[in-house]
Amino acid sequence: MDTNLLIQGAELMLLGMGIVFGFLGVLVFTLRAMSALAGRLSDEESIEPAPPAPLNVSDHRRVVAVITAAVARYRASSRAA
Amino acid sequence: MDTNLLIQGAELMLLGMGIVFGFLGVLVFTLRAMSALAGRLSDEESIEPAPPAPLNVSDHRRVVAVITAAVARYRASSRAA
Amino acid sequence: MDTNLLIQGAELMLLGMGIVFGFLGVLVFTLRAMSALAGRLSDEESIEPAPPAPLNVSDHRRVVAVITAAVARYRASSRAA
Amino acid sequence: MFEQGLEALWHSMGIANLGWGQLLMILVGGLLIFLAIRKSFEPLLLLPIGFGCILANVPVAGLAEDAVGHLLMAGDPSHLAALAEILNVPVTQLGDAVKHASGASLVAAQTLARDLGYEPGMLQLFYEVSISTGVAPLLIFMGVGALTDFSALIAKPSTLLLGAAAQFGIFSTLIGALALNVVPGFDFTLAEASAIAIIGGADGPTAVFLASKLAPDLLGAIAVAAYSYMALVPIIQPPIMRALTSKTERQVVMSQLRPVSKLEKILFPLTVLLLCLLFLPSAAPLIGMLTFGNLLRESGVVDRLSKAAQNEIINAVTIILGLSVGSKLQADKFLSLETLGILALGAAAFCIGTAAGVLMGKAMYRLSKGAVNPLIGAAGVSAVPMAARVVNKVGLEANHHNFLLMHAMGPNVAGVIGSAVAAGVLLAVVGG
Amino acid sequence: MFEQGLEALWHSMGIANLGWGQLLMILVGGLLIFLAIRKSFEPLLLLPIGFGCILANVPVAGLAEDAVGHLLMAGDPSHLAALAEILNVPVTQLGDAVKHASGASLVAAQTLARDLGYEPGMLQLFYEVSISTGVAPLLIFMGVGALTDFSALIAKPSTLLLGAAAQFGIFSTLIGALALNVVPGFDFTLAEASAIAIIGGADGPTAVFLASKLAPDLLGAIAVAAYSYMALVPIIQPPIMRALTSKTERQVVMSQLRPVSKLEKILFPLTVLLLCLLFLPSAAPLIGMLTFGNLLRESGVVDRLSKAAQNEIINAVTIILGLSVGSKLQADKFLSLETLGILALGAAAFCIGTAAGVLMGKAMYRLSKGAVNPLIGAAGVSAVPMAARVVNKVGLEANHHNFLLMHAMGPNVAGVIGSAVAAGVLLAVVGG
Amino acid sequence: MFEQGLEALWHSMGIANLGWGQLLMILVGGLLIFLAIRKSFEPLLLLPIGFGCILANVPVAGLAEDAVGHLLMAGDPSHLAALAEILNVPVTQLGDAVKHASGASLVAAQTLARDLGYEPGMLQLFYEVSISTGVAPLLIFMGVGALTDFSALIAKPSTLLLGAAAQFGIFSTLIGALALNVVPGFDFTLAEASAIAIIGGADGPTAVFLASKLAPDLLGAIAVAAYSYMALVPIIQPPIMRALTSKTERQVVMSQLRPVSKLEKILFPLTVLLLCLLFLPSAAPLIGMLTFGNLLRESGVVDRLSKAAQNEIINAVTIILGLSVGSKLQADKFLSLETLGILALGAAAFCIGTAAGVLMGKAMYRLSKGAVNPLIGAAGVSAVPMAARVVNKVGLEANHHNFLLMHAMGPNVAGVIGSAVAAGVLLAVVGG
Ligand code: NA
Ligand code: NA
Ligand code: NA
Repeated sequence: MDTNLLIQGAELMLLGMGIVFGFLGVLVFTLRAMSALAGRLSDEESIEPAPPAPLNVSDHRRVVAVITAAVARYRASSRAA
Repeated sequence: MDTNLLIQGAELMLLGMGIVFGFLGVLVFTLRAMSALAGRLSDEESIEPAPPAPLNVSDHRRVVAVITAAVARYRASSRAA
Repeated sequence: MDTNLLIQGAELMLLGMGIVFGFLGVLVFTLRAMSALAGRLSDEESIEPAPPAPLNVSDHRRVVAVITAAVARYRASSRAA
Repeated sequence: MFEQGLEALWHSMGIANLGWGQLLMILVGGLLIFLAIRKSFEPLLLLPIGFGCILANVPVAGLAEDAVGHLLMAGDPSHLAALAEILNVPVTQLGDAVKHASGASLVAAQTLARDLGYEPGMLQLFYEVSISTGVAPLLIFMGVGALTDFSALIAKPSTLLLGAAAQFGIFSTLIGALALNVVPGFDFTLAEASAIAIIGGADGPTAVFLASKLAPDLLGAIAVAAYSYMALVPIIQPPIMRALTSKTERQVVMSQLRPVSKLEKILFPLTVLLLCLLFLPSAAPLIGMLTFGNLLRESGVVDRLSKAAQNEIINAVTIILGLSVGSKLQADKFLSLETLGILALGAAAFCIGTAAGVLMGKAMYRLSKGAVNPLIGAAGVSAVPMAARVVNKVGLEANHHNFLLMHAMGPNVAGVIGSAVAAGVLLAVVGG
Repeated sequence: MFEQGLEALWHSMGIANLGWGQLLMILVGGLLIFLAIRKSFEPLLLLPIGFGCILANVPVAGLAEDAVGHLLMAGDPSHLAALAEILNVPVTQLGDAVKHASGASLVAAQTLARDLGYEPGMLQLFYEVSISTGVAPLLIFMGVGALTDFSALIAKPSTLLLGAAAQFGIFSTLIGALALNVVPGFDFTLAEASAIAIIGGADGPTAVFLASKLAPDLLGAIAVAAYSYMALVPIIQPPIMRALTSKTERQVVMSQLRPVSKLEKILFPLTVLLLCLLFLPSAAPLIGMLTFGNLLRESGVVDRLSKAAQNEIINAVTIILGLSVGSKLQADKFLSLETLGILALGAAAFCIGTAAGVLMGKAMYRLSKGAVNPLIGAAGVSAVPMAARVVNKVGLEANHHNFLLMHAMGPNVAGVIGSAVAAGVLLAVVGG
Repeated sequence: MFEQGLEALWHSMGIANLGWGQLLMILVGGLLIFLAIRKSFEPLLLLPIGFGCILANVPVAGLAEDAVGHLLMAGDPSHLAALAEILNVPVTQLGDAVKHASGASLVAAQTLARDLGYEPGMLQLFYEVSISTGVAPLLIFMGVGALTDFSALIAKPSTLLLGAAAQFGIFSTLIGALALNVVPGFDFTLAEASAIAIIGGADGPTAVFLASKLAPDLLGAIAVAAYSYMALVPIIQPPIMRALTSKTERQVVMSQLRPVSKLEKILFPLTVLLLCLLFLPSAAPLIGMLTFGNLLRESGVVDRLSKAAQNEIINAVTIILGLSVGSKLQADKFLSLETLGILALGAAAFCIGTAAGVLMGKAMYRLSKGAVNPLIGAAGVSAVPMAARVVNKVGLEANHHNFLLMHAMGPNVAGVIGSAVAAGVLLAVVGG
């Protein structure tokens, strides 16, 4: 068995885990800085609405409005016919 | 004209039709065996429903239920508004 | 500076604008001829309907008809249940 | 420069270079488009093929020429000399030498032309990528598998025999093509005759795949014949069906097919694949992609992929395949006696295939003591679902309450498998 | 190994290798993305181009380098020696030699590099497949044809003349590029000047197609200029339009366009194709794919294919095309005086094209005795449908009830055909 | 001819040529399909891989053989001699010589075979186009980027450390693979050990990409292991998670994540790309395409392209990628001791990665004084979104009102970035 290869592997492990933690660690701070910057850049920027529920409700309303109008038109026309 | 070529063609015809019938003939029996196996494997397996109509009916019901609920909600909210 | 190149460019400009106008000019007449031909070929050919509105109306009617039928069926079945 | 420019321009104009052949082929392309739009002749294929035909015959542009073709068109003397040296002929005989070059020397010529900066035309590029590699017909076969419901065949496997019988159209046409060599001007090799015969399979992608392997030069005529006759099935088949059957036979009402379980549908493509790998590996690309597409469909767990195979992939590939097939309708290759022979042989193939299917149907009618309507044998030629619809129509003529559509779907999809098997045989014996 | 690893890693880090040029180009890429997202500057193209620009300038990675580039970056002495032998230069001059290699020796160098195991970077691979072959712009042209309704043009063919006039932007810019050679540092060839001039066609895929044939090294700058100025049409055009027309002219209300029959719409692409093949075969790839896409749309029998051309195909191709164009924004190629010249010439091209269109509009206003609003001439530059919308807006400023949108669509789509014709002329004369 | 035909046919039959190895691999392919359909084991990948496996082991057909393989199968003596001359070995040792050929001589052999008219089989063609070029995994990574919402990570960047810790599964497996060399029969190189180790990244496209660069011969086993274990995450992870945490820890309810602004979501991919180009250019293809896809999604201005990346492109590429991976499951390559080793090492990699993630979670639990539930560390292995769902389920067992799904999405998507970074390190150090 090639001990040299094992040593290379161990070094690669140290190096690799170092880079992974280094890279993602730096990314933690960079992302925080990015968020701070984004917050400052856009106080006017709209915060994403958390619960999607109300959207569905309004969608339902729109559907209902469309159907209501269609039904009304249909009735009017069928009376006319 | 090359008679030899014609003979080759005739042989190829015999061979070809032989293989086609042989292959599809074996497939007939294999498919029957497969169906028997499938039947034994899955008495619990659901047989595909033949007429798609009932499915549509239940779909309709679901649509109607959704619309009914939406209409009800819309009316409640419009009253509230 | 290479005057020769400039002269080549000028000639290319004349040639190019000539071809562009020539090609599109011929196309003007060809298209008119094509339209005349098309008109003669297809007096029965349907003229494209200008306003898409009526289509929508009939779509609405179909939607309404479907919904009406579904509602009716739903009521009948719920009474039965 | 101006005069040179004008002269160069005139010489670059199509009208100064348009040959009669090209003009004729442009009309042929227009006819294909007309048939596609007005007569709904397999429009998904014939419209792109027709358009590709017109583009391939645009003079000067060389859209369907390969790199060597563009080298010849450009006519640079030093380049011509280099090409002549590679092909080992005098420059004056280059045109002929290129046409008959093959194997290593053709590859060398192409490499030279590309090294000298010549590129294949747009359509030739499409052709090389989509058809030379065999990829396009195989992806279409995958889509066909994903689009096809084999339930009718699973419910009644005996209809496979009808799909087998109809392949007689293929093999009798093979003999016919070889027999045609008695006519002066015809000289089909066994490989060419095999490629022509596959028209009788009534299956477009199979025809394109086999022709691209066995006789690329005839691919245009073979594909056009295959797709055109598939569109003509409602006209070609009914007289033959009526001539070979009695009214009593045509009136036979068949018992309803049993329902097929989901498990059977999943096991079906795997079973077909298994038989193919055991007995006919040369059909593995075609049968493999067909059953793969069908398994995507029936497995029920990969809807994303099944829909991609049924829509995005097959649509994009159809466009490119159609244009590529059209690129083979160049005047100097298409306008020949051979093409007329191919068209005649293709028509015969369809008629014989239909007749063979109906006769096998009659045999099953007897053997089953009248339980099988012999008309459904006509659907064995493939041409899914057109042939099954024709059966239904002819059946309804004889008995207004007799709906044969579902019963004809069995032999119809069996015909697809049958012609893939026939293609496999031809590849194994002739293509080696 | 650990120290070596660390050192290898440091040398493999971008920050240790980032040149000023690359930093600048990364900012340029960021700017393009910003303009795409915030200002809606042709985002479908400029976002992928901007992102491709950043990726192309990632140090060390060599994403936009070809196989030879990767050989040079790797720096293996024996491989460098082999390359130097092929290019017949000393190793020390390899960098320059590779830049100026062409034709057969470049092909040989690429073959050597690939044989030695070097591969092109990801972006270069995209570029070779999508742009070098010409396939991507052609497929986008097919999609444009499938997306475009030519009714307004069929109803009023005379608007083609407006589309012709606006191409003066192209040819005057050609002169401009050659005249710029008086400035030290500029040395455009006729082919390069032609490629730059096409920016005046205001048509992205045409610009990419022509530049890839005539001046691949300038493709990045040309494509960025073309798409950026197309996005700037609402800012560039109105002042010119107002300066060249009187308020009376701008207030002209045009009579409603006649309805166009389905048959006319089907015959239209075939008519345009016919003229192209008769008179300008060199435009056949562009015009061919445009009219093919349009025939898919109007035939009404191949909806599957029409939708594929309008959606799946054009979307996928746009992504790859955008990244590929971005790959040409490498610092060492893009950051040059030439790029500044190209940007300036492109702006001039747009202005001149707009002015020429409006002036032709004024001529038609006179000839038609006031029936034609000269503003619609500005739409002749292409930039569909942005330019037509700008016409509508400027028209509404002058007369609040004057909707010119439909009338401007005629010259607008005529401009697409016009610039394809201009590209055909340039290819025929310069590209031979 | 008839007898020859029959004999040729028998020799062309699969059943006459089917080896035990091929039979076994066909059963393996069937098993993968069974697991995909019945057990919903990553069906989008494992179904095509399983089918590709069956096709690759069809005897005689050589669907997964390259041009040289087909030359060897055909066995033409003069062609064999030519190949032997190029590889500089006696004809009798050709089989071995081809297996061990590399670099320039392999390229020369391929060129020879193609020049002699041999073509790669269908699956090999798919493999060359989609995986050898690296394009398919990269396009899938683009799709993953377009499909992934990184909000949870943006809201709580510290979860990146959990994604980092879980990569310990990769690097410990690297040591494990090298240590396995003590067992006779194993002889993994550093590159092979690195490719095997990436299984611990629990990310399919990353594994395929890295294996195709570092150890193409092991790609089949590595990809199958990666996707299978990803599917097994619900079985592998829970015992480890329970063993390493106390019930108190598992019951921790985490505070709701803050909402994330649209601008943050747009800047996120650009930030990640920036760090990648500064510090780890070797990860630029993977990270570049991931962040490009995510920018398409979040920019809000290119919905057409975003949807194309999420649907059409990723679906079509998945089909081809799956079949191509399956092509590497040929009996003579797959059925070896090495494969068993890879499967064992892969399982270990998943376990160790999970444990490392949970242990880092425990560290964050302590440091945050109980604000972080250590279970979410298990999601750091990637396997999006399966691992996050497992965390949610195990969390619910401990506390019926504790929904950890959103909190686990942070480390889960961090794991994707983490394994791309690890792949970049391995490429930079080992792949040079
Ligand atoms: Na058939
Ligand atoms: Na234009
Ligand atoms: Na991971």
